[in-house]
Amino acid sequence: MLPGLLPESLRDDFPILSRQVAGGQRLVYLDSANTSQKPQVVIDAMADHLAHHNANVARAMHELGAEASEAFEAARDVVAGFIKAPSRNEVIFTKNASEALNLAAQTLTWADSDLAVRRGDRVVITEMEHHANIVPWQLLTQRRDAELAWFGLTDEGQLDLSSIDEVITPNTKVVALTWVSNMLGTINPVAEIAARAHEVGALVVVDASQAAPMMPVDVSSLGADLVAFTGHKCVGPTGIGVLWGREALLNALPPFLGGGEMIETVTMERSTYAAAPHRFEAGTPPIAEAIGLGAALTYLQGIGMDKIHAHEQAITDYMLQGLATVGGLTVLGPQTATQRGGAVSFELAGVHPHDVAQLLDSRGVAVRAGHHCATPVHQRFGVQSSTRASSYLYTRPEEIDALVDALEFTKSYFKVA
Amino acid sequence: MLPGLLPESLRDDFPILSRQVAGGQRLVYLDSANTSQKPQVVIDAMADHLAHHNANVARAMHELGAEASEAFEAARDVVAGFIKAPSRNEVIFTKNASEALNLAAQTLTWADSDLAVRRGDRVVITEMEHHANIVPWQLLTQRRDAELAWFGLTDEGQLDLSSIDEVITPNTKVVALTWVSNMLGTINPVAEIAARAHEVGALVVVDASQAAPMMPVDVSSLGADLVAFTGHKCVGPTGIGVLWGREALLNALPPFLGGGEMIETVTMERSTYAAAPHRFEAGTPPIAEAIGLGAALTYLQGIGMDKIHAHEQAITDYMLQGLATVGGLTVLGPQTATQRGGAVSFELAGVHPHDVAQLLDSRGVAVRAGHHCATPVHQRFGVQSSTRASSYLYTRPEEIDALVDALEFTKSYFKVA
Amino acid sequence: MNADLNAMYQEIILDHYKHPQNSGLREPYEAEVHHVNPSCGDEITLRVHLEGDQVADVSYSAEGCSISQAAASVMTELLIGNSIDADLAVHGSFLELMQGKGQVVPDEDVLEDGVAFAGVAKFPARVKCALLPWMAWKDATAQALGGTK
Amino acid sequence: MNADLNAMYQEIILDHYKHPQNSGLREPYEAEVHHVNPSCGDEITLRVHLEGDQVADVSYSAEGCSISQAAASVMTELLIGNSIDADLAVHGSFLELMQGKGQVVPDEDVLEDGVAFAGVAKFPARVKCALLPWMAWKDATAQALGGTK
Ligand SMILES: Cc1ncc(COP(=O)(O)O)c(C=O)c1O
Ligand SMILES: Cc1ncc(COP(=O)(O)O)c(C=O)c1O
Repeated sequence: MLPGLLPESLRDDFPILSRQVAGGQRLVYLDSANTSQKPQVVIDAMADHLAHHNANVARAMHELGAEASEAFEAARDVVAGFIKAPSRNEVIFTKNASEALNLAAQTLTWADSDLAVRRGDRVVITEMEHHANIVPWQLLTQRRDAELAWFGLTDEGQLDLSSIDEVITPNTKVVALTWVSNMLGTINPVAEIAARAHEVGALVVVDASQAAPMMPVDVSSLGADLVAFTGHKCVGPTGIGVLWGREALLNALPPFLGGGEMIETVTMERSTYAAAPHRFEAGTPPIAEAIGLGAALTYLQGIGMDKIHAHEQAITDYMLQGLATVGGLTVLGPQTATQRGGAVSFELAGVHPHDVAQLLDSRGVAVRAGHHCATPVHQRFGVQSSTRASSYLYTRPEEIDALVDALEFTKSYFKVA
Repeated sequence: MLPGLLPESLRDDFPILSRQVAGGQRLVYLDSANTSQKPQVVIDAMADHLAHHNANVARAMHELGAEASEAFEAARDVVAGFIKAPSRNEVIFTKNASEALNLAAQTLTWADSDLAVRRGDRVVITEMEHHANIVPWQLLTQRRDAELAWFGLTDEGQLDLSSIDEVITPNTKVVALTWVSNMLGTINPVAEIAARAHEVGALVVVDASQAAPMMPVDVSSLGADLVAFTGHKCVGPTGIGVLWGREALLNALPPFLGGGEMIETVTMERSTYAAAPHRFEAGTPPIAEAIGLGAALTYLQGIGMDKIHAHEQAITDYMLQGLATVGGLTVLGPQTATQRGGAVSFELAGVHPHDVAQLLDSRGVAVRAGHHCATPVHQRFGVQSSTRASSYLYTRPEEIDALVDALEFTKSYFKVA
Repeated sequence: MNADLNAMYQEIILDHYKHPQNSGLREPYEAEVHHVNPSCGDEITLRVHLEGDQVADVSYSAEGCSISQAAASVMTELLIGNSIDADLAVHGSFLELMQGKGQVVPDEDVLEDGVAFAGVAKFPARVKCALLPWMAWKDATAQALGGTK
Repeated sequence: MNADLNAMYQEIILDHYKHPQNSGLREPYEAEVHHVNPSCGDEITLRVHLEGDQVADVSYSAEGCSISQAAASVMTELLIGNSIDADLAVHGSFLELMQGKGQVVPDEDVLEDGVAFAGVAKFPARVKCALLPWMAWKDATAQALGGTK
């Protein structure tokens, strides 16, 4: 057995993993960077809430309302603990990571303090971002006549930081980057970049969508001012994401969406707004989803994020070794498991990624094919799309073997060498 | 038995209704205008999806991905059918009604066509709006230096349309109003107001959050250009709402949130955007929630919206009669059940609404107390807050009796006449 | 749950509600604040008048439920005429009581009529009502001391 | 599911994939469009050249999977040299086939090599691939007829 692997028995916690697909074959789910599977405990927490404790939160005075509010706010405490937030008020529930990143970009669009991004200011991103961390900043800079700049990449799939001082200029107001790339797998040196950003007074926004599921997160030492992640990649449900931010910063930002719960007072003429987190949570929040996320993060913590990280590294290493045996296959991004996440994108000479994915699917192996919502990094490496296999805490070495077998089958099916 | 009542047996579909609260008393849930309870079929649809078909949508090529995408898009078809949308592309999934209304207001903030709200233009709302249909328009008009105007109310709780031509002026770009008031219960004459709005070329935005749960909706004949509602009030889950819009209008609006799925092409410099509905659905959507909403609306349609409406009217009539027997109690809004929704707000002389709600809760009767996210209409009627009892398809006359009894108990407890 | 109900609506609370003490806004004052409970709309305008390190007066105008009204009344009785430090300690004890989910046994020597709120602590939705005037007082005092506003 | 797989990857499809017909962008043309499948990035640039009511040429440059590439190749074979009306009817038949979830039996007289796509219709994720060139052709033809662009 590989060192660092988690016990196989935890697969029993995930009902879908015993499903059969492709006409009776065992499901080999290697698409966890896209969305993770859910343990029964998460499904039960949501179902139990909806069946026995459902009520609106904050507003309801009755017993069900008290139960629902308590469960919802307890989920906020769980999130705060999971990311080591100094205060629970720093945890904002959104619907996904994309909304969290847009919340950051849009409130900065309307900020009227020093935080405002104005004409001629610069926003810095990187060439390996997910569209969710590109498009919001394009909109902001277009709308405010500001400049969008970015870190390019080395051929090895690392951020090219050689000219960091020319990229993060004194007029830079925001530096937004992913912690772990969903395409290359690269783990970026957030602290180093944040240090330079803070030197020039820029805010640091970190997309932790791929990091939060698989490594310990400590926002108090990360160097970031705002951090986004998404529930469904952390064994949680869809419909829930998180934006963490330093409390003073959050309370200096204007509102994002207007409506119930985010206000302090409302008259027809004007309104005043609540403090964070409520300022940014207009309307009925995703209550059952927050409760599901609480159960999910509790589940992950029960296993231990250190152990999950070790498991990911062991499996990723095994996957890289397996893929190396497949002739004509090229892995994009870092070639070794250390300093790399569990999403491995590759090309297979002579077979288009769609066709690879289709062939793999016929063997029960679920991977992703396409641009993975990261078009620019594909362009950077001269490819239109790629195939991506991504593991998680429930992935076993035998599944990697199945992937490798299915790739060989694909090659023979398409008659490539 | 009251004419028009739905069979009591449908209560068995809702597990929470057999719960006991307040130390062993039967739950009398009269807070459905706040959030509705969920039938088992909705809970099961979500749990089954998460346990057996979970995958990301649109992006995933594998069998689970196909199942998830099909279920998610089938839910869109259900919604389109439920509101009689001419095209499924007109159905946008949001996280709640608040997001849907903000989507409308924010895209109009950034529209660069004739749709744009510019300096000196007017946006019209009403004094009976929920904060979700006030604050977004305050933000828009403040940010674009436009004017916010509104319809006042008559003492009977109707919109004062006597000066409709002075309120909806030729420079009016948007008229946003609620179909059914969540505080007064008033049903507004949307078609009449829409006709005047369209005369001056204004868009009509309808908040159907309280209407969609309890009456047939036909967006093709309503007169509105954009319609918002929320899943959790329609026996659906939290975390899901809907914005419907005319397809040509939607495709003329700029994006709302940026990210995956809402794009057509992305380069570092610029992006182009997909057509509706995807343009407005950045990131991983609330998949399980949309599927839950599909199950919820299918459940409602199985019963029949006409029948649900008749039930609501019968129960509301019975509630108004019952409340009339309570000395010192004043109902705010229309006094007869016809032309009125099922949310009934009232004052009880000498007892603050919080205390009313607390006493009712001690008898197992769950109502809402406060401003119900509708501060201005409370101010209009000279009250800071009110108590609101709201029924739904599972409400029985005996529960109204329990409410009336509990109100009498409240009066005696607080020693008011 | 009449037992819990009676524990919340103690005679003392209902008395203060019907006959609020120290109500009304008075001069002189160094700071005035307006606090609302956004989820229900309860509001209070509150003034503090300090003389040296003494809380010389706390006056208020409040609209809200029996709990928030009674809390304001009880609070002013407890605070007026003591040193700021002593009052901050009382504030701390009251906060501890209210956040104790009904598990904290209050000290009658410190909280006097405030002990009547022990039953409220079991109702999370009402804890905010009871704390509204106390939060306003703390804010106003901080402002008066900071010389701001 | 090798049976389904073989039904999708018919020899005809793989042949067209390896040896695409009518590929490359040619002059003259009245309209050129660029379509992408946003969920996977497959793209096609397509030109139409009309002569009266005849489809004189359809030329393209495409990047994508076997299905979308083969679809473009098969499509041009079917469309070039016929009347616009006849081609719109062919377009309709192909659309019907692809949206039929594998339940529609294609007419070989109308769709010729296009019948090979019957197996693709069982894979919803791939239907979009097969339709990409057809949607582009329809768009380009509408533009050429409308004189726009
Ligand atoms: C009339 C009305 N509009 C909007 C909303 C907001 O709905 P949500 O909280 O689901 O966004 C509500 C419910 O709270 C409502 O009653
Ligand atoms: C790095 C990264 N950022 C952002 C996102 C967006 O997450 P969501 O789709 O949940 O908004 C994803 C996942 O798709 C991702 O991998």
